[in-house]
Amino acid sequence: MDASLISQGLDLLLYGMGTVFTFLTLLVGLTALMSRSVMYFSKEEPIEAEMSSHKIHSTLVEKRIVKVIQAAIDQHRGS
Amino acid sequence: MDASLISQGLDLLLYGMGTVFTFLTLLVGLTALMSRSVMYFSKEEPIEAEMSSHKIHSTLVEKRIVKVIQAAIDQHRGS
Amino acid sequence: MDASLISQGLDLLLYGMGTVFTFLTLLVGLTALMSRSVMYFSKEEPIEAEMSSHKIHSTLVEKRIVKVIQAAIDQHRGS
Amino acid sequence: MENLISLWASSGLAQIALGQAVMMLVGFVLLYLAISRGFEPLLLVPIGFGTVLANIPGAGFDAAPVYDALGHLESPGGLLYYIYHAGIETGLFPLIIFMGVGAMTDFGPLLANPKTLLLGAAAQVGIFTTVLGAVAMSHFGILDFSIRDAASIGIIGGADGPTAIFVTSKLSPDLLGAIAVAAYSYMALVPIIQPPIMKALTTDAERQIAMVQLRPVSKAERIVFPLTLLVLVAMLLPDAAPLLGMFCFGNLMRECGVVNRLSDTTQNALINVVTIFLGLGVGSKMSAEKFLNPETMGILALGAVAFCIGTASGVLMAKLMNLLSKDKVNPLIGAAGVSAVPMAARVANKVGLEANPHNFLLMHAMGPNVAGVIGSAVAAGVMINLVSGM
Amino acid sequence: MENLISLWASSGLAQIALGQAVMMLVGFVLLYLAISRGFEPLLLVPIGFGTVLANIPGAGFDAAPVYDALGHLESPGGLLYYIYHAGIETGLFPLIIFMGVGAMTDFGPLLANPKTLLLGAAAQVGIFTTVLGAVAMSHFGILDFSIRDAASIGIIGGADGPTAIFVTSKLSPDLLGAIAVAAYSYMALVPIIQPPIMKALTTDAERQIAMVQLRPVSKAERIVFPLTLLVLVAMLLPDAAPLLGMFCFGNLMRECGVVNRLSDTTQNALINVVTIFLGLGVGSKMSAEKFLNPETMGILALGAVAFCIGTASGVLMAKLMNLLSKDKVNPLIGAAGVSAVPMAARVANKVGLEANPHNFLLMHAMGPNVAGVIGSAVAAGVMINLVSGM
Amino acid sequence: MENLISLWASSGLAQIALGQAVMMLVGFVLLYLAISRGFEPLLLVPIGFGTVLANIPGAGFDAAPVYDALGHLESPGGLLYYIYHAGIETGLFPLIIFMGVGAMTDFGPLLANPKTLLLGAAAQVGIFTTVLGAVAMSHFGILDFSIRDAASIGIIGGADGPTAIFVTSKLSPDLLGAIAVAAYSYMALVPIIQPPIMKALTTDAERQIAMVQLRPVSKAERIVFPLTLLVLVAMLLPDAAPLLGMFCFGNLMRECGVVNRLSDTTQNALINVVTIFLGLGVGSKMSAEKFLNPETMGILALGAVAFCIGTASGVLMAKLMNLLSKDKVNPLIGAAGVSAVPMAARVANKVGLEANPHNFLLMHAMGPNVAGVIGSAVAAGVMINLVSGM
Ligand code: NA
Ligand code: NA
Ligand code: NA
Repeated sequence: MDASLISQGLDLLLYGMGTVFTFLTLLVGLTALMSRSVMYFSKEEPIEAEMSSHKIHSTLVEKRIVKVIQAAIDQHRGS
Repeated sequence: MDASLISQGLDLLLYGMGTVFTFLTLLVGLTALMSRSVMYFSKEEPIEAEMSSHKIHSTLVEKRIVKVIQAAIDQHRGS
Repeated sequence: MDASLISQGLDLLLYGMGTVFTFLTLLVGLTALMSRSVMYFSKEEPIEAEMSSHKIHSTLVEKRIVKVIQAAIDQHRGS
Repeated sequence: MENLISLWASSGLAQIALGQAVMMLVGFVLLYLAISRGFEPLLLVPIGFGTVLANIPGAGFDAAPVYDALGHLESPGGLLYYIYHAGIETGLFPLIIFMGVGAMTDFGPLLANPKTLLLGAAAQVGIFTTVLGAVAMSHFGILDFSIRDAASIGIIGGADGPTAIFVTSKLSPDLLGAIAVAAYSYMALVPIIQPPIMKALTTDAERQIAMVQLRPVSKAERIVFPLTLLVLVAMLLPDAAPLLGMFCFGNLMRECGVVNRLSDTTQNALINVVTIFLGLGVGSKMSAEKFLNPETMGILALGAVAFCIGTASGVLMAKLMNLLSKDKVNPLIGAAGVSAVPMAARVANKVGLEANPHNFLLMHAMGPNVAGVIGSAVAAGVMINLVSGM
Repeated sequence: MENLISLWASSGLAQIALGQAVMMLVGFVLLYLAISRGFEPLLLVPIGFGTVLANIPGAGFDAAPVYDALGHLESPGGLLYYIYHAGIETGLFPLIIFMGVGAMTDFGPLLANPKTLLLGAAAQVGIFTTVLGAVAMSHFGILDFSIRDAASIGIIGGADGPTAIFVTSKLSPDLLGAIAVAAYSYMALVPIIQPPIMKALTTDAERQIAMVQLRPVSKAERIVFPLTLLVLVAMLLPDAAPLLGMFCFGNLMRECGVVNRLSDTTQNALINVVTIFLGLGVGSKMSAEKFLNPETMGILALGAVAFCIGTASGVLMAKLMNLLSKDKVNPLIGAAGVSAVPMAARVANKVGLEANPHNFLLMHAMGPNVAGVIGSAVAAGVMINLVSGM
Repeated sequence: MENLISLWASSGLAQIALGQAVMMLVGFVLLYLAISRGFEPLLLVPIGFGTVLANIPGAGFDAAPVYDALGHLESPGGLLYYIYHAGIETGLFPLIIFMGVGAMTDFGPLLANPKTLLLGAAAQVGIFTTVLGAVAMSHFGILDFSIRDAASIGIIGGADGPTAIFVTSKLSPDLLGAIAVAAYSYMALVPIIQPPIMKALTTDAERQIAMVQLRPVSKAERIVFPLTLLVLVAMLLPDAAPLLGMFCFGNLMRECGVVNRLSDTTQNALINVVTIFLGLGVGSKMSAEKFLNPETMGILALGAVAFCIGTASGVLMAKLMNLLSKDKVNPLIGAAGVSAVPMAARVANKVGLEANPHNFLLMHAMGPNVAGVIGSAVAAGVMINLVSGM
């Protein structure tokens, strides 16, 4: 029973790492393939920046800020 | 049984549309009545703008922004 | 049975208020003790202001605002 | 070696049935439509992903929990199982979404012109004629729909996702996947489905009708309206009270001005969380045996018909109103009565601008548009009431 | 024709009982008080609306789900049924609210002047004398309250909504509607109930007492305090540990400075969502048979008495402390010991300013104010402990 | 008098067992580590507090609800009971957290350099050698671990909290407290555990290797990647599909750009709420009989070993890759393969800067870092699959 415990552990090590490596190696290949296909099909330019709505939000905020500032500066200039 | 299915469908159409029209026609009347009573009882001026807290929030933000700008401009003027 | 209801009420009043006062009196003592120990162990300066993330957030926002303003003023000065 | 066989035996490749593969493909198509074509992405991204997850062989997303004789949990259920049974089977998720939609709805344009409620009523004709179409198909042996199925299919014509899900989960849960997908897909297709019908049924002169500017609406009216609607529902059609009650509650929170923090959370965190889980839960009903059958094709076809009839009825009702009243309405706004908020109102506006570039119908179309939400919730209530008694 | 009869028979008008109509009216009155009079709207809007929904005849908001013999769901329960049983019967919602309240509470003023804790203790006299009043009413045959009922009624005097709901749902769930409504209504009435009592029990000179500015409190003290309180509760009164434990947890998240994102969500999305559902769930207990009876009038009367006695005890305790100590406290801040955060502290400040326009008591009153929250949670714990053993 | 005895008898002081006192102390130590030492506070604050709450004698935080013969609730369960059974035993909370983590994960660096996935694979060696260590301890009679226990302990080496909780709650729920605490503690200790190993296994020249700047990654790639990963998981290892499926779902919501409001809520309100309750629920498993035994010491020791081996394997794998390929990678980024996002990547960056102050490795290390998340989820899947069949 105890020997079987050790052998179970060895099995886990063997099949576990085997699966992990197989899986991630396949994923490396698939990802490379995917990237190439995507680039082939879409001529879209790459985007490095964050795509999250955070950006959109802060852009909006900034636009408003800039507008407010413009108004303030105009007033300041006028005065 | 199948004929009854058709007749059930017809019943649904008849009573269903009847209810929908009755209900919404009553709602038209009630809404008009409600609006008139509300206007009669409250002499409050009508408000077209958004009432959501969004507005309140952005007003607060804008007040803060304006204050910051004022400070910045004052400093700028002073320097 | 009814008399027992009254006596249960009296018991609640007696033991209840007793517990509340005992508990909060102990808490007064423990709090004072705690404050003294904390002050003894930490030489940290006391902080009166809000510690909430609100502050942090608004500081960040303000920093951004100030930067934007600086840029605006620079541009304004340059023009 | 035994372990290798066990790993292989439990792999997806070894277990996958053709139906599952096709359904995963259906899921990816939904994701494609949502992401690349912009089809109601807030719902179709979760539904599409849920479809893929539910059809992964051996992943158990849809598995029921197993308890031993003493009631202890032996193996937990899958995520989608819990979502479906806690949120959709009980009706909780559609009701919470309706509360959120209420909190996002501005009844101002409707209050300024209440007779546009009738346009929202007319557009529900699509619902009931489609029911008739479904039972006719069954009668002629083309497809096999019960009266409960037919009622659920009809509600697609309401162009209101949560209403469709609420009714279907009560009347024919097995059709939930197909009906939800049809409802949201057609809502997304409103800009394609509606304009030809609108143009075919109106003259150029009608499309150019300019409407008078809407009167301002007071805060008090906005507060009293959801309560008025609630009382009317309570007195006349309690079966519509769950949907419309929560809708009115959300709207009251929005308008009353004293619980803004509750209203904000309802419109944001709460409705977003429930939308994600509602979509995933609907996806869990997208199994091959429930989706890949001729009935689904029938549902899709009938749903499209429902939309078309609803659109036409709204337009024709507007023309009828013009015959009977001096205040002319532009019949294009009748098409917005199907709901599909705010897409249908935008379509009315766009078609109107094509006829007269200075005639902005958007705000006028918002009235029938939100009336359509009320109309289809009323239709849902009467359907649940009558069908339950049949 | 049959269908028309069925529709009519299931309509609200055909089914409504007088009690339901009256309760719907009660719901609208609560909404009116919340929206137009500003009575604790965050709770009374959902409670009022929940009251209306729960009393719509035939809408089934409060219906239990029906299962067939095999355990499959035949018909789902109503929204309010699920909310009540999942969130209120289990005590989860009041506890989560307490966590949120903890995350919103600033113990700074209390830490700067810990002896104000005694004012928070004194104000709980209102709770226990009201218990005595309730059992006396029962003894003299005026109304019929058990000791469990009496304990729940007394806790109204704690001026703390979630505590009252937590205790009542454990001790006498049938009174939940009346007690929650009384608790929140009186909390809203603090600015009307308290000032006359405060003025009657203090001289003008006392009301003018200026208090020394509070010392600054270090971050470390703020972090250690909730843990100190937790240990004391754990050692002395575990029955108060659910409420105070969650309260301390929320406060620790607020003050520790390393989990701000958790603290923010607790203070916003989480507490808002739970507030909505707590209110609706309380509304579901507002049925005619449970609310429209003489006991409710007794509860309202006793609740008002509890508030008055609590206010008076706080003020008198402050005067007693002045007799025994050199550091004088302004007795007005004793009234803030009933909790009703932050309303009672503002009232103390306002009455103080009337006596001396340069004497700002707000921060000084925040100490007893938050002490009152602790005090009533302790009272709740001892009540649950003693009553369970009776 | 009787009442006084009852109060005393039910007080914590009268009831406390030594084990509970020690466990409360353990809870305070966790709070100290989280707050003062910055050990993964988002999880360890709730876990520590939950530990204290669960061990308050007589407070019943962990009590099961009691129903009478008719199924009515006689006494409700404790807060932690409900949290544990609804959210952790079912696996829901870890899965929702994984969805949130997915929505926060930027796969850009990984997509720019996909072979760093192999570093994420190599670091999982720590998991499986630790399993072997645990069964060896059992074999030699030092401690008593079943194969299920050993698998759960190994997963600590995955440096991924929700994965560890998900696996342990499925395989050996009794070890949940110890394993979760070990996992999060070691994740916090990454800056102390890893650098010596990294330096011992690399030459100064290797640490100075500069890597070419990462290519920009298109939006389309970012959208297709989670779907690619999902298909691979579905086909090869459905047991990993719950974790990786939800992870991919979150990431798709983030990247697809059309459901930003869902993605925002997932990254904020939703994950925060679930994190709080997950932590409290884990704390509920921190009872003396389950934590205060030699096995816990074994778990802590084995967990540390797992971390060290994982770090070493990652570094060695990077060196092996350099032998076989022209594009040299800095072996320091191999250490980031254990996950512990983003701490391990920062450590790699810091150690790299010590060797060459102009060589910024942070973005390069993010690739293996997120690969480590995938790697340990795959390891979790294969573990659940194999162990269930043993
Ligand atoms: Na509609
Ligand atoms: Na109180
Ligand atoms: Na990992």
